[in-house]
Amino acid sequence: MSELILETKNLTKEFKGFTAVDQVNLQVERGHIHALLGPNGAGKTTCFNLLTKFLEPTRGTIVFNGVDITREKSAEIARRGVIRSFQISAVFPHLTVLENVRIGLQRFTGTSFHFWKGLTGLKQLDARVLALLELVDLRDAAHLKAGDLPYGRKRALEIATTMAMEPTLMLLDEPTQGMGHEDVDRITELIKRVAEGRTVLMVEHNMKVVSRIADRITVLARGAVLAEGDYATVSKHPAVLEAYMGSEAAELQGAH
Amino acid sequence: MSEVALQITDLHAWYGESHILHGLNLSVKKGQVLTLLGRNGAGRTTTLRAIMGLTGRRKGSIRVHGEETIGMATHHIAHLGLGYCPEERGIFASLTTEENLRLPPPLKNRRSTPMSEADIYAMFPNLAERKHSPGTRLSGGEQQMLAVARILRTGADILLLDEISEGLAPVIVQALARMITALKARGFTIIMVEQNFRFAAPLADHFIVVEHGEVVESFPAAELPAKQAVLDVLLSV
Amino acid sequence: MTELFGIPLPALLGQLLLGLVNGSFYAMLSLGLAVIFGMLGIINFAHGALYMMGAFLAWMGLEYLGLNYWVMLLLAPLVVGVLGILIERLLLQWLYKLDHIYGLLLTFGITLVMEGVFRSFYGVSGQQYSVPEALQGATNLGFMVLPNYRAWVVVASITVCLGVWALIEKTSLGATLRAGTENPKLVQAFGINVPRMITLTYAGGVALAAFAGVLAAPILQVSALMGSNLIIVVFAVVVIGGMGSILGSVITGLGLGVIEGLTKVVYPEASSTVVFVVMAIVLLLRPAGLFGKEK
Amino acid sequence: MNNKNPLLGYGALFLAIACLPALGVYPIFVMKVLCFALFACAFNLLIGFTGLLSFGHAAFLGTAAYATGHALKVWGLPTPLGLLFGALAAGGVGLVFGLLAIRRVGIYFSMITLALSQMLYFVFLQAPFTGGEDGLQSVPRGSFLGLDLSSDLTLYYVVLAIFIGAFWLIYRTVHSPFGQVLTSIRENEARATSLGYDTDKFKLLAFVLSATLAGLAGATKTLVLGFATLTDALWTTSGAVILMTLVGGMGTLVGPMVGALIIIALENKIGDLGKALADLTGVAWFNGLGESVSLVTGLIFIVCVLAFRRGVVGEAHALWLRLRKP
Amino acid sequence: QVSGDVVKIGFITDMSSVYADIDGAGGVEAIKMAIADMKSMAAGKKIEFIFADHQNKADVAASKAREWIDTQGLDLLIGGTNSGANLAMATVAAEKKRPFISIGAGSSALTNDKCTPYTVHYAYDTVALANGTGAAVTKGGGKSWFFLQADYAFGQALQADTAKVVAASGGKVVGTVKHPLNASDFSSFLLQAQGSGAQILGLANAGGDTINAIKAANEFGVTKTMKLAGLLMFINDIHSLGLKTTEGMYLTDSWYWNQSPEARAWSRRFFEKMKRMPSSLQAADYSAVTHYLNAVNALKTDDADKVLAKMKDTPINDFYTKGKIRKEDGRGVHDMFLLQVKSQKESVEPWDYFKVVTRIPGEEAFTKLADSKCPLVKH
Ligand SMILES: Nc1ncnc2c1ncn2[C@@H]1O[C@H](COP(=O)(O)OP(=O)(O)OP(=O)(O)O)[C@@H](O)[C@H]1O
Ligand SMILES: Nc1ncnc2c1ncn2[C@@H]1O[C@H](COP(=O)(O)OP(=O)(O)OP(=O)(O)O)[C@@H](O)[C@H]1O
Ligand SMILES: [Mg+2]
Ligand SMILES: [Mg+2]
Repeated sequence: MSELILETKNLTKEFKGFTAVDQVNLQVERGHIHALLGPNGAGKTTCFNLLTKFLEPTRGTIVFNGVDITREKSAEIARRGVIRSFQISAVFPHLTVLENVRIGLQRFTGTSFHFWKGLTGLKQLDARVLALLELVDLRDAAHLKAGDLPYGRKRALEIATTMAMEPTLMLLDEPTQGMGHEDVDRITELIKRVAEGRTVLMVEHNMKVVSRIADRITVLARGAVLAEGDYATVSKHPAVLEAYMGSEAAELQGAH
Repeated sequence: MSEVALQITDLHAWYGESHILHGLNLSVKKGQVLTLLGRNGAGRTTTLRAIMGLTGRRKGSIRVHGEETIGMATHHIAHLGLGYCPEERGIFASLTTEENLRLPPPLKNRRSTPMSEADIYAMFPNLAERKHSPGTRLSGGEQQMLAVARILRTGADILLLDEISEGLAPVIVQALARMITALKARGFTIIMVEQNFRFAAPLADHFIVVEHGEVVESFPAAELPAKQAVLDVLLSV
Repeated sequence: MTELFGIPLPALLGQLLLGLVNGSFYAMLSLGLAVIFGMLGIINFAHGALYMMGAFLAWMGLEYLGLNYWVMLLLAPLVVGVLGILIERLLLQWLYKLDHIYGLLLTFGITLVMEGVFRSFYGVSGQQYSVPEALQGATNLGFMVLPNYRAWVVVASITVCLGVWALIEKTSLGATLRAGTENPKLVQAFGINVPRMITLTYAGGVALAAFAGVLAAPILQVSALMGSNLIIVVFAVVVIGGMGSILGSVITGLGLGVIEGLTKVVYPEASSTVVFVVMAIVLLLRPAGLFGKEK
Repeated sequence: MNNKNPLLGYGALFLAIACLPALGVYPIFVMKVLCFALFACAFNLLIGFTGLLSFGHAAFLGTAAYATGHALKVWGLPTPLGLLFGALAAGGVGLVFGLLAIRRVGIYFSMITLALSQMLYFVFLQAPFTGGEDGLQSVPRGSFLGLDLSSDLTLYYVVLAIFIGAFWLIYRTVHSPFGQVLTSIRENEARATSLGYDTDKFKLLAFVLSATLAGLAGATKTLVLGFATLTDALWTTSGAVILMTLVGGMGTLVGPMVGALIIIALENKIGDLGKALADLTGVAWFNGLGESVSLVTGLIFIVCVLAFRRGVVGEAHALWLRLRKP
Repeated sequence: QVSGDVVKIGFITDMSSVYADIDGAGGVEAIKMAIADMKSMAAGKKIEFIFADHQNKADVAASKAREWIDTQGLDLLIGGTNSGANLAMATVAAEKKRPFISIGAGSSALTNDKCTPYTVHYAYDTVALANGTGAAVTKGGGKSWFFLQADYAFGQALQADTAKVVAASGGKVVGTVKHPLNASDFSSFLLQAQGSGAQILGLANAGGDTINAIKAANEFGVTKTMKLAGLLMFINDIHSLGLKTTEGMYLTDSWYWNQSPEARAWSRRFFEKMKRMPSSLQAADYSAVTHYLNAVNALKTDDADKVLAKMKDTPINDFYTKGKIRKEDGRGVHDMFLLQVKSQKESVEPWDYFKVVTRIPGEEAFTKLADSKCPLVKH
């Protein structure tokens, strides 16, 4: 089973009697781009929050790379190489674009607790940061305040920061949400490119993106797994059509 | 029947710094059912929220029964006869089902006969059973019913319904459809945001497709078959 | 005789009863704080100063207008409530969008101003207010002699606390308030004037403080600083109880009064610190407080 | 980034402060302002760079004041060691407070620090070594690396040197890798966590640093004034340091210094100001202004919160930027 | 001969907080009267008077004192209330070699283990209060005592001093309960006192604590079974509590406005200005400043050492007291009075509050030189 990089067993989250995630057994294969779909409120973001321990699971276990990480803290999980992005854009608004990405890279220098040191040590990272920014076409904006970027560009920055961490497993929550058409295409390509050699688990409502890059899809509805498989299988699954895609099979055909 | 209940012209709306609606226009006649279609994130929910004055900044014009509401406080807007059922349902966890139901006060400018609690419980027997349990202990479908039921007893005559069929079992969806037909017969004006096309199609008098905060298509129900191809492109999920 | 902690049981019972008297004040004040925090998200530092003002109004009513205790018990909360309306409308309402910290700072400023004003008019050595005629004297309970007035304080405050609790938990007003705390925007979309409700809630919360102040006037010296010493303990009570919980604040208030009372017997030196020690322990075990909800 | 070399500016500022006694300014007053400025800077390190509002910073000032006083007077420790001991003692208390409080944010954090400091206050009130209400009196100044401190002027330059050293450390902290992480935590804690930073540990270190520096301020103050009293640990002192920071400008480096100057000057001179106002306006009430420090302070608090949240320095900076723009 | 060609007197006291009534603005007025009675001239030079509020903060007091001496050429520093503030000022004055007269401080340390050549402790101290109330009450039949003690240095000193005297006078201490400073609620402590069965309840606390304790004692009927003895109380406390609550209480003071015709005459003048009768501290303010200015006039100089020596050589003899300043340690030694609060019936005019029970000779009241730990005293 070493092909599985991430596996959840009966993962459950209850909020005061309301079950947001219900006995989810998720299996993410190494090297896959795995998409998590489902109607609004299906529990996708909650799932992400559980995987990264931003929420404490009510029940169930999370196994990453064969290690049980259910009891670990968020930061520890991140240091294992599980890096997430957020549904509502999460940048450091008063830092520059460059600093935003550098914060991530800085962790690897091991100087993060050094309050007596200057910033010269960090400047060495700038070249790598700029290269990363180039990828998301933010190089020219490197010295702007992140908070001043348009919404779509903030999302791009967030992805750049996530990528900078060289994650083993990348969790992307609606990476293309709020982006224009061109951006969506670019980000889709980008995800596909960076996914080489690592694993991506993403939540995405944009079927175009999903159909283009997802190797495997899990559909959640009301907290529980509704269907699983590749795009072709899932998109024909009657329950999925009912609960998520809408009842018109014709619409799905149109998406291809 | 040709009186305009709600008229929106050149509406812009923002959430903080993000500009969501870019000059949206629409108008609904009294007693009509209007359905807003569009992809996720197109701005349909935002349109409803903007009508209620719940977005950040708003610009343009929104007339409810002829009265301009841009610049009006939310609670005053409501009293013009609006009933809002939000996408996230907005059931209050600290209130019982009954308290949730009784929360909205009767409106000052009542334009429709409010439904009595008995009528409502007759329409949604599930709710009657669960009167005293906390609102969020209800199943998703029951919560949805409660959210709709809640605005029927205030005397509102324009209902803003955001994805009320979302996450519901087909039977309930069918019940909702019957309810909307019934409400229409009572003279309610309804603006629906719908993802579930099969649910919306037979109910609506008029369709509007929203994309990037603008209206890109607007047509009466009669033209629906003709527009099917366009819709497929616009709504390709 | 039966003994506990080396103290005869009747004496201990007496001390418990006295603890309850103090607890009554904690309960009333922390209740007001909890209601205000629940609705406005503001830690009302000025609560102590408004409590002081309640006591002063009682005294001033008698001194200048000849109004007796019972009249002032009604009037003082009203006057302070109106002041609360002014404070909320003129000052606090600009802060809701900002960090909670600014509410704390602003009400801290209000506290300094109010204390400064009373201090500059009346000094600090305090004014004398006597126990109302009807409640003078004491009742022998067998294990202790309980002044009638103290008994009245316990009865009055528990009645008021339960009344407020019932009002909030059991009526539609309460339902509306609770809903307003959960999702103010949606409640406003139902046509309820949430801003006005907030104002009135603040007024109600501070009126409660004033009521406590009037109750305290005959027991304590009425002075400009009487609130500032108390408020910090009440803050600790609120933290221990878990912020925002109405019943929690009442129960914790009464309970801590009793614990403090016991400490006064067993180890009096620690009686002023015991509340903070309890707080530290509670925070270690339950960071959200006894009745607070984990986020 | 706009200022080509901020260090040059600070250098000029400190040079100016060094010249003050020569210009006839009363050195003890300046030293007191410097101590409170350091206290405010330490406090600001926490609020300005982590967003945590401590309402209990007086505990650290007081702890260090007593620790240093006791070390110098009773143990007869050399002065530099005494100061160090005070700062470390405050840091130790900071660690304990931090462990208890850091898990909560916002208003909860403020109230918990307030309550903890109040607890410590009662301990100081009763502990034998503090001298209770009388305070710890006649703490000897001793000598600092061979310099005899009994002269006010010598002490002045030692205090200034301590201040500059501490200020440099704060400046360094803000512009360090650690400072970068702190900033990111303040801006978006969830994101910082998701990048693998144990945010609680960073906040705790910032808290301990702030406590230690506040302690250094308290220790120095004891040295300058020769005593430590309960006022140092009282919650109103915590309030005063917040006010200083607020008035001067939260999150700016110079703001707290300016704020400390304004507030201390106000406390000292408000009586004179009142008398002047009374003479000027003929309103006798102003004569009593000296006794109404708290009233005036309260008004400043309200005005600052409502209208000048950026403080003197912050507003001035904003104005300067606006003037430069067109 | 006179430094800066002006005799400058500074007064630092609590003007805005808990002790503002017993000295404060009234003290300022008393000193102004003393200066006015000298026609504002001493040794042929003008007398200037400045005052400040220390807000009960020792650091404020000391900084102010230091600043005045450094920048204003202060010649005499008068310390009002608050022992901590006074101890701090004494240190500064000694360092700067200026005369310092402490009026309102209770701490006997000022002229005992913390004495300096420049400190004069003028009006009273806790030892004198303890000797007064403790000895006189015990001898008068109050044999068993229970103490209510503020739990900090001052309360401890007051309790310990009194307990010693009680024991020495043949009484016994059956219990002590410590309460925190500013404990607003005393009921619990009083219940314990009541349970002790003692005859006398000694209040080893001050200010608001004493007042709240007395109120609660009345409420709980403690006054029916025990007699209260305020170990540190002033006429202003009685005034604010009223005779009904305080009737029959014992307390010791250095002076009472109605004790002699001279005292009455001066007090009437004071009353004109302040609309209230002076406390012993305010009278002592007047007396001390006058005593100092007389010395300056006699010597025609304001040289600190010479004036201090002269003040210690000259007996004090005015409406306030007849006594002296002890050469060795600067302790003002004069008679003290054990007073008892009159009942409402006995009181014939406003502010007529006390009966003088006993006069305690100064030599008995204050610390004897033989017992002094002052390093300046040669044993
Ligand atoms: N902290 C919380 N407390 C209570 N309920 C919560 C909490 N977080 C999420 N929920 C509820 O859990 C359900 C799942 O939410 P989640 O955010 O995971 O949905 P999602 O699948 O990501 O939806 P979307 O596509 O809209 O982002 C929702 O009904 C939501 O209201
Ligand atoms: N509170 C908010 N703050 C910032 N942006 C928001 C907020 N709410 C919605 N948005 C953004 O506004 C855009 C339009 O959202 P809206 O909710 O109106 O979409 P919708 O058409 O209703 O789609 P859905 O199917 O998701 O309900 C989206 O890009 C969304 O991310
Ligand atoms: Mg989501
Ligand atoms: Mg929507």
